[in-house]
Amino acid sequence: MVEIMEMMPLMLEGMKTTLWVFFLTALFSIPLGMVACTLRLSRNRALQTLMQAYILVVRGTPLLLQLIFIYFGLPLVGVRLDREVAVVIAFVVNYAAYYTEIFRGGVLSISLGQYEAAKVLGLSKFQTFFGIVLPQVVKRVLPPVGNELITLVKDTSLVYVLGLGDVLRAAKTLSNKQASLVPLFVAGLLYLLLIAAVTFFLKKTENRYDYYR
Amino acid sequence: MVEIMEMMPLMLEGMKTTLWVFFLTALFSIPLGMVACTLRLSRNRALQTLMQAYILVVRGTPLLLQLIFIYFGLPLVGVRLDREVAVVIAFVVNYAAYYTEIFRGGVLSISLGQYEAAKVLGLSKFQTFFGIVLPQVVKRVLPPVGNELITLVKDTSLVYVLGLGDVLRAAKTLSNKQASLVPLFVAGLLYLLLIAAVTFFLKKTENRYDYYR
Amino acid sequence: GKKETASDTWADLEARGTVIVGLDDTFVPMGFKDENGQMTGFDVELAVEALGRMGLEPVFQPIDWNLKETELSSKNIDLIWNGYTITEERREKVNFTTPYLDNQQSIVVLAGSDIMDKAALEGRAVATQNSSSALAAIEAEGAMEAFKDGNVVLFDTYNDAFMDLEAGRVDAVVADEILARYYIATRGEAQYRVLEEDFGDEEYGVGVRKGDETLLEKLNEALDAMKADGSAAAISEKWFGENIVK
Amino acid sequence: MLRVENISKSFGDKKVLDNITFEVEKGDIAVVLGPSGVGKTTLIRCLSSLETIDSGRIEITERSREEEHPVGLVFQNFNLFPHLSAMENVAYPLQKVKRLSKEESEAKAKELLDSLGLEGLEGNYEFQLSGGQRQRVAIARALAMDPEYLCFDEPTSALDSELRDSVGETLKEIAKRGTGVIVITHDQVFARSHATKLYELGTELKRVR
Amino acid sequence: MLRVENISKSFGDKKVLDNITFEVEKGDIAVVLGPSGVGKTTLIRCLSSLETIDSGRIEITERSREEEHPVGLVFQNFNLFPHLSAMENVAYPLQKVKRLSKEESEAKAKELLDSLGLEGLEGNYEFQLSGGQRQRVAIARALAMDPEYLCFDEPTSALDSELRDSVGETLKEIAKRGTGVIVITHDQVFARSHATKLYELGTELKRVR
Ligand SMILES: Nc1ncnc2c1ncn2[C@@H]1O[C@H](COP(=O)(O)OP(=O)(O)OP(=O)(O)O)[C@@H](O)[C@H]1O
Ligand SMILES: Nc1ncnc2c1ncn2[C@@H]1O[C@H](COP(=O)(O)OP(=O)(O)OP(=O)(O)O)[C@@H](O)[C@H]1O
Ligand SMILES: [Mg+2]
Ligand SMILES: [Mg+2]
Repeated sequence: MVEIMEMMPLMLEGMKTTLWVFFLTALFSIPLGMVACTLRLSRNRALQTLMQAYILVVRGTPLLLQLIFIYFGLPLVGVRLDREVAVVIAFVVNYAAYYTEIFRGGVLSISLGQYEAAKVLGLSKFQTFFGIVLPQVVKRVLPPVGNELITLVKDTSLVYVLGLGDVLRAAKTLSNKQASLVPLFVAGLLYLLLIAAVTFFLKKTENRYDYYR
Repeated sequence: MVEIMEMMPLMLEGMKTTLWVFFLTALFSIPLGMVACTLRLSRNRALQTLMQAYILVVRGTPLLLQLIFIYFGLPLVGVRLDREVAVVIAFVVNYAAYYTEIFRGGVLSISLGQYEAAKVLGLSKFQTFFGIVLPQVVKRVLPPVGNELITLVKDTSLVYVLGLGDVLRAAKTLSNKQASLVPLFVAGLLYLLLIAAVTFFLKKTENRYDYYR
Repeated sequence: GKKETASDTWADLEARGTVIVGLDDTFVPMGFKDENGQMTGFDVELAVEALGRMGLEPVFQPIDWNLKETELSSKNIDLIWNGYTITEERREKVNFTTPYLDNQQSIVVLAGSDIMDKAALEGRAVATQNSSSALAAIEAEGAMEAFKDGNVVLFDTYNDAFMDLEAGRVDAVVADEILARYYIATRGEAQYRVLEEDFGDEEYGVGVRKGDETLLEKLNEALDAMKADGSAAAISEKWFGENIVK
Repeated sequence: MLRVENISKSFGDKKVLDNITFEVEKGDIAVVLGPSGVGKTTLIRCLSSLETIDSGRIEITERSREEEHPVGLVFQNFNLFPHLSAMENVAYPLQKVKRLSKEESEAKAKELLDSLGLEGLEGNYEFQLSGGQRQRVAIARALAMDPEYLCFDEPTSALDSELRDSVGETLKEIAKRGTGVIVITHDQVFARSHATKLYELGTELKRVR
Repeated sequence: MLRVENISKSFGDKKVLDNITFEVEKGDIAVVLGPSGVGKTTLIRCLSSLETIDSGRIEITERSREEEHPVGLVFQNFNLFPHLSAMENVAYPLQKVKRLSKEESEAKAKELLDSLGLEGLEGNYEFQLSGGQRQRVAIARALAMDPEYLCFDEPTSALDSELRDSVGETLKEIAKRGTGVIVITHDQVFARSHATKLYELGTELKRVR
């Protein structure tokens, strides 16, 4: 018990990093994913190809390397970013690609009749997407979106490559020092708590969309 | 160029590990996810709760810790597994939880009318699920399933905690040795190739399901 | 936990004829895989020689460095031999052989830097590897309060730390002398400067499971013999260009 | 005999069926008329166990076969399986439930589809069928299972008068072969010419003929 | 005037519309009869630009307003928005396209729904509506937009005779107010009593009256 109390300050310090990386990424990547999804599904051939390339490259390489590239690679062309900025950019660009695909799946599962009804009523593409399609898509994609949000919680630990200290790194440091696995399991518990909160929030949101079938 | 040629034997050695972990996990976790999804959606309250707990715990803790737990923790209760076996079990159990949620989203998006039609025709629950629901679900969930497959490709690098040498670890060794980032980018390229292949396969599968709307 | 189930496995090892040596196979130049996947490095050659003298064959098992003591106590490996720094905390879990190498925590700056001594690090960004003995040394001196933001910038590998130094985002890197030496030699001598002052000395030893007293004893004998007959020195010269074995 | 005794059904606090009683015998064609929204669809959904009733009982006596679902149903909105062709929509349940071989089931499906004027459309999927064609596939699919009782929810709403007559003939035929037929319709002509029993659903279910 | 000149449309190698020509003027009620599967739905989908025609042209002259979609459509299968209530289905497009305020749009929606016998069902979602109720919500939604031309694809298929008459009256009224109305139906009575122009679609489109 004493050991666990001792490790708390360092762990909580790490938790702060974990939390801000999580919230900022979730906040920006989901809307970006929606926008990218509309571009991916646009009629414009060039845009389609561009988005496919974006998705391939971003999903195709580890986030770890993307972090390294943005932080260590961009200075070679004169773009020098702060650690925190580099982290947020890399995470948002990365996660948006996954959300793009999830939303694409959702959008394609909406029946053609919905688009046709919107069209003959004179709704613009924009109005159709945000008023008719998206609300129905959100209901359908909540479970996979939940998967990505939860993966994100754990991926935040990748910030270590840019020298930021998150909760997992705090645990590893302590684990090395105490030559014990206990700190790692405490970190696991902290993740579990955070993810239980995310799961709870997702469940609430699902219930909120339960008013229609 | 010579440097790159030099690193290939070690890289390819690592690639072997990456590939078998990927294929075995994909092969077992997707069907397991389907089965778990039917249990998660069953009417039985106990089963529901059990599956929710499984999903919360498995998604709620890092795969890294699960690997450690299975390999180092289970021997304490007398179950001693080989490194390879521990890896496959941990990966399959972990990924199945994500697939469970994806399939759940897909199943819930199938209209009630489909179940009712199946029921009045006298189809059993089993026949309804595998003959009517699942084929329609698969079409809808391909994009998020793709996300997880691609995440899996990259997650294979976690096998390092059990001392297995995958392509990323090979790259790190070489990177330390040559004091250069080039090996890491070569590893990135190998991931990209593998994921391009997965993407291509997914695209083909999507096209195969394009025969109806 | 400190379970008293410690037992001597020497008889098993002898019967098997092999000893499993755990190491982080990305740790250049102590123990790592070469381009062909062969295990090599200073510690590896030392282990082959020492265990050979004991009539045993080493099997090199790569492990995650964070899990080394766990691997040892669950008997997946028999030795930790990989630039393993002797510390008091580790002594509680592991037995160490007599030290075979001295190591310093050197301070490396860019050649053109205005930092000439430790005192000049005040207010500057200083980086090192996470979980490293360099970090432990800095913490032991309580030096980090003086650094920029009152903290050390921690990287997963020294590679990243040195790259950040080159990018100019940190002003100094504190690193194992042995590693720094290797790194500087590989990246180009002229770029860097090593300060006269350092963050203290430490010693490398081989980690042996508590209870394996026979193995520890025999290993110490073999290492002493190698130091005496110059074969340890030969390996050192091959890897470091001079004899630094103590 | 399919006997319905005092059944009631509410959605929330809206009482849709209030104490309904009637019975259908094999060979009957029971037609239910009634204004839109009165509860006709709800009634036959109760008969085929798609809705749970709040009170009362539904009983089937003198079962001729032991089958899971003795009451078939053609849905008002068809509910075809979109991933199966017209042919497969009919043949798939035959294979799975009646355990017919692929060939047998497809022969039977083809025969039924042809008799409803769908020759040449066997390979079409739902999205490639017109409204009336979908309706006929749904009818064929239900007929194929040959249940003891079969409910039709406005089976001719999307059909022209010729097809309406032909569906009427079909219903007569299956009734003659011993099926109990229950039909919801807004088509007075159809009702008057085919019904052996005629009901009107309002606040209660009244037998008209 | 909505003028259709020599349009043709095929699905794959199946020619559905072959060289169709006709015109509808404002105030007309043009009724199209024809057997199931002949291409009626396809025809009006072409009119409202949901299908691209293979050849020929569709022209609208004397536009009274500049609007994106001058040809409205009530779908055979309704296509209600399931996440919006009956009221919102009608009010949402009014707000977005006609730029009415929330209050105005809801007042107008309520009025239309009431006139079609849907009072009390404003808050119901699609899954809580009967077949005929859905059909009427779809009609209300299309009427609300008040397009220059409005196509109805079997608008009374799920309605009882009383409601059929009331929808008939509604169509007459909007035609009188200057809308060009095109109606597909299988209901001969409806056709004969309301049509100002009567067509039969077979291998060609024939004007009957
Ligand atoms: N899930 C539900 N929740 C609330 N109300 C419902 C629900 N399902 C049906 N209703 C209501 O129950 C009533 C009866 O519906 P039902 O579908 O049985 O009518 P119907 O007689 O078949 O009408 P129609 O001829 O228009 O198809 C309707 O007023 C409808 O609004
Ligand atoms: N996407 C498609 N692919 C192939 N064939 C199609 C497609 N859509 C419609 N068809 C065919 O085109 C023909 C005309 O269809 P349409 O829906 O216009 O008929 P309809 O006259 O409205 O019939 P109903 O009265 O039954 O609704 C039908 O035979 C149908 O099978
Ligand atoms: Mg009904
Ligand atoms: Mg039609």
